[in-house]
Amino acid sequence: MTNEALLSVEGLRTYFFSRGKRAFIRSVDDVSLTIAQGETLGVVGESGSGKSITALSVMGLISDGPGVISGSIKFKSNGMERAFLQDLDRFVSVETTEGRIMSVKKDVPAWDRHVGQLMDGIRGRELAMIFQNPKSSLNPFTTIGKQITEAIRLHSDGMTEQEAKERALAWLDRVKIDSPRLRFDNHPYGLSGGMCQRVMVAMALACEPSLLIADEPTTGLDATIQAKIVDLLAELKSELGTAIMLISHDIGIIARLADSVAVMYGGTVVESGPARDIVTRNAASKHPYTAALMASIPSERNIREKKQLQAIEGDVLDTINIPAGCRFFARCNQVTDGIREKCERREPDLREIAPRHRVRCWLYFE
Amino acid sequence: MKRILVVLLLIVAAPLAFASTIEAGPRKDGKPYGGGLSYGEYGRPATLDPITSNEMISLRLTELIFNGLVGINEKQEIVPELAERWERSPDGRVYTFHLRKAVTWHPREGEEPKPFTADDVIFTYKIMTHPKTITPLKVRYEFIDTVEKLDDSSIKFTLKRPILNALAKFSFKIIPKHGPANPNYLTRDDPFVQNPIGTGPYLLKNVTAEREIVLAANENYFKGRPHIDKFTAKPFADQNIMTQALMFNAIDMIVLVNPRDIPEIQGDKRFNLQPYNALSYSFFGYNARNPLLADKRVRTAFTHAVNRQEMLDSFFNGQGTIISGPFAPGSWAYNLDVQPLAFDPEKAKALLREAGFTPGADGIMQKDGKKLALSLKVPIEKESEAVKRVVLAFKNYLKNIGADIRVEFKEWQAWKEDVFFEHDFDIIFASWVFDDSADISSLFHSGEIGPWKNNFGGYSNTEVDGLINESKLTLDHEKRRTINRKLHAILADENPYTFLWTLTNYAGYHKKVRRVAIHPYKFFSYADDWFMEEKDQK
Amino acid sequence: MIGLWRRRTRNKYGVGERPFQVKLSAIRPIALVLSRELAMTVLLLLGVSLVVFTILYFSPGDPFSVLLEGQLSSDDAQKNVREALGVSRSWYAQYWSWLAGMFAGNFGTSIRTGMPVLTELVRTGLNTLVLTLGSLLITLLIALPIALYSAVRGIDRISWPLTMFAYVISALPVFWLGYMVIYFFTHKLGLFPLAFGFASGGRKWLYMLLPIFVLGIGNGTISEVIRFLRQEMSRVMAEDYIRTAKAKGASVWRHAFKEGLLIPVTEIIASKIPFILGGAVIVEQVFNWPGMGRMAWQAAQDRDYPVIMGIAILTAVIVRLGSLFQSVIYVAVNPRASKE
Amino acid sequence: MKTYTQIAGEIGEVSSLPFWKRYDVVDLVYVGYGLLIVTLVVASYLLGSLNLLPRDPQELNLELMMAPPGTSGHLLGTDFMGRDMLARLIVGIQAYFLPGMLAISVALLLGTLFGVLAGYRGGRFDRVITYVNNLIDSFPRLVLILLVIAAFKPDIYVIMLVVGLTNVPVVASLVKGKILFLREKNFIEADIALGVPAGTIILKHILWHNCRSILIIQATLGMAEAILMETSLSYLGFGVQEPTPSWGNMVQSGANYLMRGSFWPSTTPALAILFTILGFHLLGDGLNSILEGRKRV
Repeated sequence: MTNEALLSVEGLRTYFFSRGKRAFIRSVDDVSLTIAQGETLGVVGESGSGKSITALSVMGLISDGPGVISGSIKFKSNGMERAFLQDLDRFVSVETTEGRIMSVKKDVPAWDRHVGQLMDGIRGRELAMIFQNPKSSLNPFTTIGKQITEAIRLHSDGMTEQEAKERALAWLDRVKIDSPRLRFDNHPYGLSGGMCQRVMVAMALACEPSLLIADEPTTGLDATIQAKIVDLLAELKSELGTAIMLISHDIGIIARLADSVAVMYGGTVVESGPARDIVTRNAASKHPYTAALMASIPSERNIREKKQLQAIEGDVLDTINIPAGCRFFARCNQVTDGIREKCERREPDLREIAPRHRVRCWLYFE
Repeated sequence: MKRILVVLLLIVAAPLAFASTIEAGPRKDGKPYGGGLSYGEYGRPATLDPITSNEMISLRLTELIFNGLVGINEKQEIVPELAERWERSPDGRVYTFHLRKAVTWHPREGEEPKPFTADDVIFTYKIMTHPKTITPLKVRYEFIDTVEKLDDSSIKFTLKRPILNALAKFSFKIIPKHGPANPNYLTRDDPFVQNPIGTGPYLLKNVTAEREIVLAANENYFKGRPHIDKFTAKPFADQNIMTQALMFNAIDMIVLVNPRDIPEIQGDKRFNLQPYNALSYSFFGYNARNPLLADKRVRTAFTHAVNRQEMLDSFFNGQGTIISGPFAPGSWAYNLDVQPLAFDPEKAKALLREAGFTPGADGIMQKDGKKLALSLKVPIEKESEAVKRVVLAFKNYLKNIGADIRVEFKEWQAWKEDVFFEHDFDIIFASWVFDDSADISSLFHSGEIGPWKNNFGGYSNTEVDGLINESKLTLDHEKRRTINRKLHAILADENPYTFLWTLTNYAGYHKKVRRVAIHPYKFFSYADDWFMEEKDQK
Repeated sequence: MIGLWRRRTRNKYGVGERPFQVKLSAIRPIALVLSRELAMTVLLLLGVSLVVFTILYFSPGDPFSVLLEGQLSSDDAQKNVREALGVSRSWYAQYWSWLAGMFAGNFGTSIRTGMPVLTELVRTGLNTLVLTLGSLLITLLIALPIALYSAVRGIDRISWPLTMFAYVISALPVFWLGYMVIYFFTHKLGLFPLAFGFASGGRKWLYMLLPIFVLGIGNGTISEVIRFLRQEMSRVMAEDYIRTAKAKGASVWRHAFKEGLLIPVTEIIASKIPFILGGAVIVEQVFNWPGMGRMAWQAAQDRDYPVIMGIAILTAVIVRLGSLFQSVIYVAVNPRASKE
Repeated sequence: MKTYTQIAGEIGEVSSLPFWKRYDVVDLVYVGYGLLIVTLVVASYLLGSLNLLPRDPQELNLELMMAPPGTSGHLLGTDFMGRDMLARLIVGIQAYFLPGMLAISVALLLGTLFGVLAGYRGGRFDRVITYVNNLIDSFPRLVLILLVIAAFKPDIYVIMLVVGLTNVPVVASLVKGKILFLREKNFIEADIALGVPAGTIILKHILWHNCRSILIIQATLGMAEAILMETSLSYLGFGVQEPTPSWGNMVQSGANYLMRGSFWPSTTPALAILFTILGFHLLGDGLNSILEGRKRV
């Protein structure tokens, strides 16, 4: 595992303007991540914690609607280096009067064009993504074969239709789709969710990207299939050495695949570090939220220790008016009187408490 | 297409003129040949033969294509046409016609022109009277008993009984023996009705994709080749557009100008407006079956209440004659001594009171609790605001004397059924078009009451019946005239209708067309004399 | 005329699954659809003819009275006509004989003109088809750009005025629009020749432009088309698979084309045809266009049933062809549709 | 200049908007205009039926026919019988008000009924209804109307009934489409599984929650169509008949004099039609995007 950062996200903020509330919904608020070549980063957190938005921001798919991004996303891969968010601010202007946001003007077409340029030659080539509910993510009007071939030909210049097809077939085979030649001419509707996801994987990996973003790849599939998909990902990962950004609320999967982990809560990262330090069974995970998460997954240990599973009390954070203090404060069960003051007032920053292991919690800072 | 009630009988004419002899070949009047004239028609003709056709449009066209045994000239005199001479037996029951020789039918493609003979006349008569032939003519020739061919160029008609002006009735058009596919009778699916051949000044050249009917001059027309090379009838669906077409030289002539367009065309130096009074009049007809209207005083009151002059002036620019009786003023039967009832609302009210009506609270006249409320049924006519105007004005006039009129527009067929079959109406507004303005027997004779008969109002008056019968029997023109004058007087006083007016028809045409003479309703009878100067011939 | 969404009853996503499907899957479904449409069409033609005939029969006025116009009419005269023509009085017998003729491919002859209905229909029908398709083309030419633009860019200073203009135009009574056009172009400017066929050769097409244009923009067509296309396009743009396309760096348009453009347009063509045929009745009269609409109108007034029936049948066939065309396209791009 | 993120950072307090500010201005303007038109329509309907008119719409004046606007107290001039245009315009709306309602309600009621039957019951119902719809679709509509008129009489209610009927298929297939969509998303099955009574499912969950915008749009479009159809018929002479005024027959009778340069008698009612229909269309658009919550930036 090389230490050279493939993707590094610094202080990423993705906000959506709510016309009704006349305020920003801060779906992603100051997120920093890095993924090294061939590394698998697991991003875990309950739904609404901003995992997927982070991923979409990286892919530059936050275009339509009032979504606006800032911070920096740097992508470095075989020679080329890109900063995805270079002066996107130009296309957005905000009106405020006495501390209220009146309106957000965003020149969507220009924004899109700009993002297009920034991502040119990256999307699909270096950076690929697979989504949740694969069935609707495939174009129902063309055969899966065509869709894969298209992806291949788009990014490997001078490849003939035939070669592309062969390669597509090879990939279909590789993602364990039985009798690929028959499937090749199927339309997505002919396939089960699991198969569709395999197709998506094939399509994403067909051009051997250096980073694959898998956004909840298993949600919406039934358990057995989930397992299969996970196996597949694991296998491909070891074969290809593609870096993967695996987004899931399922710690099991994360634990299974990830080299390092980022735990997200309320739009920001509360803990990050090597997987073994955080999500492995007997790792003493640091952040109360992570702890709670771990406690909430069924494992013999949990069962043994406290006869029943723990759910995390309290509700998901309201990302519009975020409290001044720690975001988890309201739900935290480890607040000590010593630090209650700080927890309530000031938000802790993400501090390294062990090599490559950062936590955002007053408990560990003195 | 203009919606009118037509009672087409045969043209009546003044006593006969002398046979003038005309021979074929170019005319001697030294007027130039050539040029083409296209005129606008209200829609397309259904058929182009003289037997089955029954609309004005076809009538006008057949006038150009066919000839009768006798014709009528501009002075309303009978002149020889296909027959050059004729004798009438003293008892007036036998007519012998000597046919013009060397008359030929329009040639069909690649055929030699066939000569016209007596057989054609007989053929025409047989076809006309055959039960399977549907034609308005049939009923008009029941007076003919037998037809007999003397030789190729002479033919003898024997009548069941002597009748007045019988000769005039022999102007029916002759069709060729070799014309129709079916030798016995003529139906509309016979090819002949769509591409007829006749002896007339013009022959049917073709019908274009736009259903324009193109006629070409008949080089060997027996009266001499007509001057104008080409006639084209162009069908229009919208009268406004037709007028615009004239204005922008898309057509050269409109056979009947819509009253509302008269000022526009009058104002334009390029055009002539030529009046011709059709033998027709408009009227409000009353349903005598309605007890309220059975009372003569009520009908008279209504007539008094209507200001005909005002309507004529403001709706038709005064282009017409107000009439007092059942004949068209153009006709010899019209009685000029009878004056139209004056516009006099007071008198009208007085009459109503006399008839036992009293003004109700709402100003509507009432008679023993019964309101004077009546329905006026009018056929729907596209863009016919002239009709609408008259009807609305009528409603208004009657309101002023306390009669409440409910105007009811109905689709043409439905209207006809209501009026002539169900007799379900109080008042109607309509026009009669005659060709024999003297024969009103079918309109007011009590014998004509019944389903689909013309006395729709159910008007019956023994005296009128008597006079009508009498005038039918008499053979003396003068005697009949006096009878008709009496008839006129009586009906003018009885007011079975409120007689309105005869409108002056106007043909509008480009000045380049010269020497235009127009027949009251056949229109093109004299078209072979029309011509254009070289410079105008395009 | 509101009827754009009407054909959108098939749903995009598959129901159930079909594990194995043979290659060249596109052919069979199309055949399937064709056969279904054909069966439906036959049934429809029967239905249409029956209904029209019944209405005709019960509407007052005798089809044969047209033959008796201008003659001293009398009840027995009318009876005689039927005897003469050998037409039975009972309507079902009449209908039956007509239907029998139809099966023999014989549309009968017009009562009024005696001409064979079929040839007349073909002649006028072609003119009307030119008018109809032409105006459809105009509609699309105007509506498509506006719709696409505002689907992508939303309402901005370019798309708004255009849309408003289209709305205004299409809110005008078509015949009045026609009069206005004639008044200004012909009467005032003298730009266009006035009546069909009068313009010699070269300028004929010039004349044909006017009615096609008027029919194309009049009677609420455009506003509706715009609205429909815009909605469809923006709906598709929000689909997941478009996001996928973006993610793999492919052209969004290529993926949005089929569902966002091709299908809606075919739907418009299919669903607009009957409505535009109706509009043709008016426009043909205003512009003196020798088409089927005028024929229909005349025939309806004369109760000339062979003609009306012929027209009804032809219209139905055209409408069916339209929807056939649409479903074939739909199935061609989306074979699953054939399973519903 | 600050970036929005900085701004957002500073802003703690959040304020909620009154609902009318939550939607796009354009939509609100549309709806506003639409409602204005509707109120005008209703108002003039009331004026007409209560007979509060500037002049008697039936009062003839043969001296003053086709007068341009403003002539001797006729604000909008006079028509071909010298009747006051303004008064007739106001009364004219009555030709469409109730009849239009009839057309719409027929279309909506039958349409939804058919649609629900087809979509919810499916199977045989579906087949029959599709057939009926196609049947209605394949008629030459104007000809049909003419025959119906002939059979009864040129009465606006009859016409509108036919118009309404001919629009049933549209609504039906819209509703059906929606239901199919819901089905395939398994919403309906879910309801059934939860034991929700069918009535509630259909009325509340399907029609109210998912079809209202469709129906509203159809209603507004229906009104627009009703007016245009009557106008077309008037041109052919089969619209509302004299002396009853309708915008259609006003345009028609005025148009006869258009070529003769008297511009207003047909233009005024034509404009009335234009603005009204525009109103209904925009109302439809606005309501649609508000109900569907379509976002614009």
